[in-house]
Amino acid sequence: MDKEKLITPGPSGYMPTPGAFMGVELPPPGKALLYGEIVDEETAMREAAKAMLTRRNPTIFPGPLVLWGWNAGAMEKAKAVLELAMEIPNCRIIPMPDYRPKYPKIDPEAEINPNHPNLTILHNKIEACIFVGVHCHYANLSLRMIRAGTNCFTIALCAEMGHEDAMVSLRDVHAEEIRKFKDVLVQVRKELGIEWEPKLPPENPSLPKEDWTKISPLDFGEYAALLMPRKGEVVEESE
Amino acid sequence: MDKEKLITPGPSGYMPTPGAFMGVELPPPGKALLYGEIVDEETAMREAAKAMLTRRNPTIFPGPLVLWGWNAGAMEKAKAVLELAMEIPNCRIIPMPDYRPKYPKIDPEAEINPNHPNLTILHNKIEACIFVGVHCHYANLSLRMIRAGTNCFTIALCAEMGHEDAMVSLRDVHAEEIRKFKDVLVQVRKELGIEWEPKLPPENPSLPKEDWTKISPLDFGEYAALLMPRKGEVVEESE
Amino acid sequence: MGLEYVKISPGFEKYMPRDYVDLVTFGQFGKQVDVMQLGQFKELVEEHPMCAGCYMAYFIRVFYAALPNPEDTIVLGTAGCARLALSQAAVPFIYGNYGDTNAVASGLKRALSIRFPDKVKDVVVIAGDGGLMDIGFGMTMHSWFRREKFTTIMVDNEVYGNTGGQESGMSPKGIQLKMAPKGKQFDKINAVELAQTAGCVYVARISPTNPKRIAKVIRRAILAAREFGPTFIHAYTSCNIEYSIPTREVLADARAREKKDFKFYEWMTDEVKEYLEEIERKEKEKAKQEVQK
Amino acid sequence: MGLEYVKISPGFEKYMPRDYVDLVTFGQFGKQVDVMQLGQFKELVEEHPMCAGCYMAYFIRVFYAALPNPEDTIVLGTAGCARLALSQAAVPFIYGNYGDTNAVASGLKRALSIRFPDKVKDVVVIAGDGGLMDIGFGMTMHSWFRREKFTTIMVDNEVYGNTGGQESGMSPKGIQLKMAPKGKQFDKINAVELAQTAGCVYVARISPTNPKRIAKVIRRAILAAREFGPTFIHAYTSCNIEYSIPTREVLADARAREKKDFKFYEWMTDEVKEYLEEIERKEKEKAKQEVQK
Repeated sequence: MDKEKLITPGPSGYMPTPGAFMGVELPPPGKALLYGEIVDEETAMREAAKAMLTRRNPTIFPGPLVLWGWNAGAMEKAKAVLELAMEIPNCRIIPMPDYRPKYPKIDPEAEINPNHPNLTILHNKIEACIFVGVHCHYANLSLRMIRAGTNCFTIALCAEMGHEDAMVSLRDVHAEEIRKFKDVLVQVRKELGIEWEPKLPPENPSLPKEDWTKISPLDFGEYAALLMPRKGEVVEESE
Repeated sequence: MDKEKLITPGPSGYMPTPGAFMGVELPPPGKALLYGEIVDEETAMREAAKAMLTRRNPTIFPGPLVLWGWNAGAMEKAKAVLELAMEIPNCRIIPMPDYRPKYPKIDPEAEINPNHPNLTILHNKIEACIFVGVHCHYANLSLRMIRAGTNCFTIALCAEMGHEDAMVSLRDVHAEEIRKFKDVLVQVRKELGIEWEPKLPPENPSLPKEDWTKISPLDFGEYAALLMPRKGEVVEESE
Repeated sequence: MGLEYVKISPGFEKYMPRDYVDLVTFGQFGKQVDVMQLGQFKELVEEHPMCAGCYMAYFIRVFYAALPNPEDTIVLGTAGCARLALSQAAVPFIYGNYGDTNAVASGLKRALSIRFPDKVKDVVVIAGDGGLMDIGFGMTMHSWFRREKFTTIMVDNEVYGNTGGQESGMSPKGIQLKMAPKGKQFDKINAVELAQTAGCVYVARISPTNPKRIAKVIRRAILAAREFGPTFIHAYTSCNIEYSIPTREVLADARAREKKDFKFYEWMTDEVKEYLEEIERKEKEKAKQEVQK
Repeated sequence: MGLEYVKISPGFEKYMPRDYVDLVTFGQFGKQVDVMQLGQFKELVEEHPMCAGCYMAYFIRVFYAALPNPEDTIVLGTAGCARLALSQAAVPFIYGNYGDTNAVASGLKRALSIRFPDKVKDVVVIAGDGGLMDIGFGMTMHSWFRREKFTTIMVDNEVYGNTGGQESGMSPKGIQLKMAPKGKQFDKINAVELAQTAGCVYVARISPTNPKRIAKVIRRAILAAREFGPTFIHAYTSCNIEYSIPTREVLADARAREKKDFKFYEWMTDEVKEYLEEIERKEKEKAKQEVQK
């Protein structure tokens, strides 16, 4: 590559110029973005694979569009994401199940939130990650924040037109394209001489779950009093 | 005067730069504006007097603040305006009694309206005029319009701080200052060798008035029917 | 404002336009005129650019004749037909931004009370259905909640007449208009009921077919607002253009609506009733005495 | 939205945070929960940054438990305390500009009806007294005039709590607040009466002391809005900060107000009454049958 790399892992400062303002254009169909430059898909995939294979704590961040089985395509895509995860040595999956704010605070080992992705990335020392199934407006927000405050290499597997602020951005990515990327990754892994038996990442550390069926109203502290009729109290009907 | 004359009689075009934008500053107490430059009161008065004595159809436009006898000061000022008018050969008085719009159209011989002063000025070929007793915001509006569309020499006898868009602008002008200006004018008139016996300007051409006491409801055309109870109609009380 | 503002400076009588001399000599300032004498005195508004046959223009003409103290009155209007005549009148007029009239009137009335503690200054809003009940709805109602002491008159032509005929909240249900081709989907807003709920002390609904009654309602609304709180008049003033009413049938239409959904309605609090009755009783006595003299 | 959105993609169950797995497994989606079972199921909103002892937070908690179809519901809020909890819930939330909630909800409800003609999607606005009855007053009332089919819930804390304690139109007359040191000059707005005048088909006023009743009212308001038109709930949710109510006395305060000016009130049109009675009769029968099984 002769051209300067425009979009590289950060930290690039509190409010970095957005990729789009730096002249990065979204790729046409069949092409991809690598460091802000339009390149062949294959080239971009190989670099993305290399990052996930060689950088510390590679992690996949699946968003609502793959986590929730809202249609057959989503479920198939989810399956492909797991197949990909199996091929990345010591890969983790940290989900972004929705976009609501998290107060009083997020559990950075259990999930990632688009409004403060760095909490999860810095806590887990993640230096390479994949965004997949995140709605574009939240992916845009998060990817720029990650470039601003972390040294994480970001890869956007986008079902739409891609993202200027990711180091690698593929477009029109559905189950089939994820599997194609997986094949490229396996190929690169072999070239790099990395040995790996495919296996699924570890489960979410917030599990196993407590048994909610055994919880009593009394566990609800000061509000419990509001829930149960008191001695002599008659709970009236509305009519 | 060495300086260029900034504010001169027009027509200076549809939307002339306001005097204030051209760098004209309002005069400090005791000073006046002449062609946009701060000068002694006497100098400005002499130029104003010369304009009213030598240009065509000199006219005084008294505004609501002198036309209506709302306090003793206003009435005294009104008296001084008439004294001044008497000394200007062939002077006319065309009033601006208020600022409301005039539809369907104004009578340009009977009055002047701040929203379209040029109708009156051009109709009467007025080439020198005095604004007195006009509220500043409407004087500002009118004076700039007059400079834009006519060749009228404008003199603002302002009770406040003056007006950038008049050729001559005196400040803090009340009855006493009007009389002082009258004295200067009489002096200049003598220097110019103009002979004139003081007399009041002609009365408003819209007078004498019709006798309203003799008008009947039938004069009100189609609406008359609404005013009078019809045969057999009972006009109900509201209760 | 005040009678001294309609007194010509001595010496200037012969320099004033006839219109103004007539206003001072034969106008309503400082007098109490009877609306039935319209045509026998110089009116506060005469020429205006409203459409021929406009019933709103007629209503406004009667409104000015009905003012108890024109020399101490400020009228507020906003975008819409009414202000074309209101701004032409010989009574100070303020143009509120669309929807803002009752907020501006609130501030104005309060300021006048402070500036002239010993004088009565009347503030009257006249605006259309759009300005008062659609876009200005919040400001209108909140001025009533706050019990601001001025009068609001809605000249209801049931349409956005100035902008090509969009439906307003006051258009009748089902009506088709030039820019409401599918017909209005919901009911006409019950402005009078809302005014009562919101705290108006005097409320009237009127189809202006009887000038004496119009004048009486306007006078009562203004007098009650001085002492007790917000007052409201809902007046039907048809748009003969947008509703395609032939000019000669404008009055017939107003009469028909009066029989239907614009039946005369007047409501006031007990204290307002007592106050107005006392004033009107005294006026009648005074009139009787003058006749006897 | 819809139950398919709360089904975890196969294989991902073990990668989801526990909170979400619990929501799916022990939550309300696709079920009908009884508010008296609160604590025995995973709630839609749990942690939030509202003040300790905030009665509004309690009301919101019961609100979510009462939703008839959380998986097909969109909640709208605006600036103010309530949205701090609303935006944290596992139900889609839209933030309307201050005053705009009911305009946004109108468009949203209409769009959902077009996009999903065969499904019921519930739209519920929850906003404060300022957002709904002061600044948003016009939009609130006009959504009712237009008979838009969604529910508006006013969580009335009688103050602008988030901005330091200014009076609102809903503050009681005479009350002194941090930024209303002279005391409020006019009466509390009668929101319930306005809602009825404006065309709401179901209207309730409630001081939330009885969770079963709160849930019933919310459910009725949402069910009625689906079929007939706008519905409104006026809920007293004190601001213990601005009104200086000790945390332990928050419930006592709600009970005291319930006895005074927040007496339970419920009104509905005849057709709504018939409709709800039919639904509730069927539910009771079904419950009885299930017990018998």
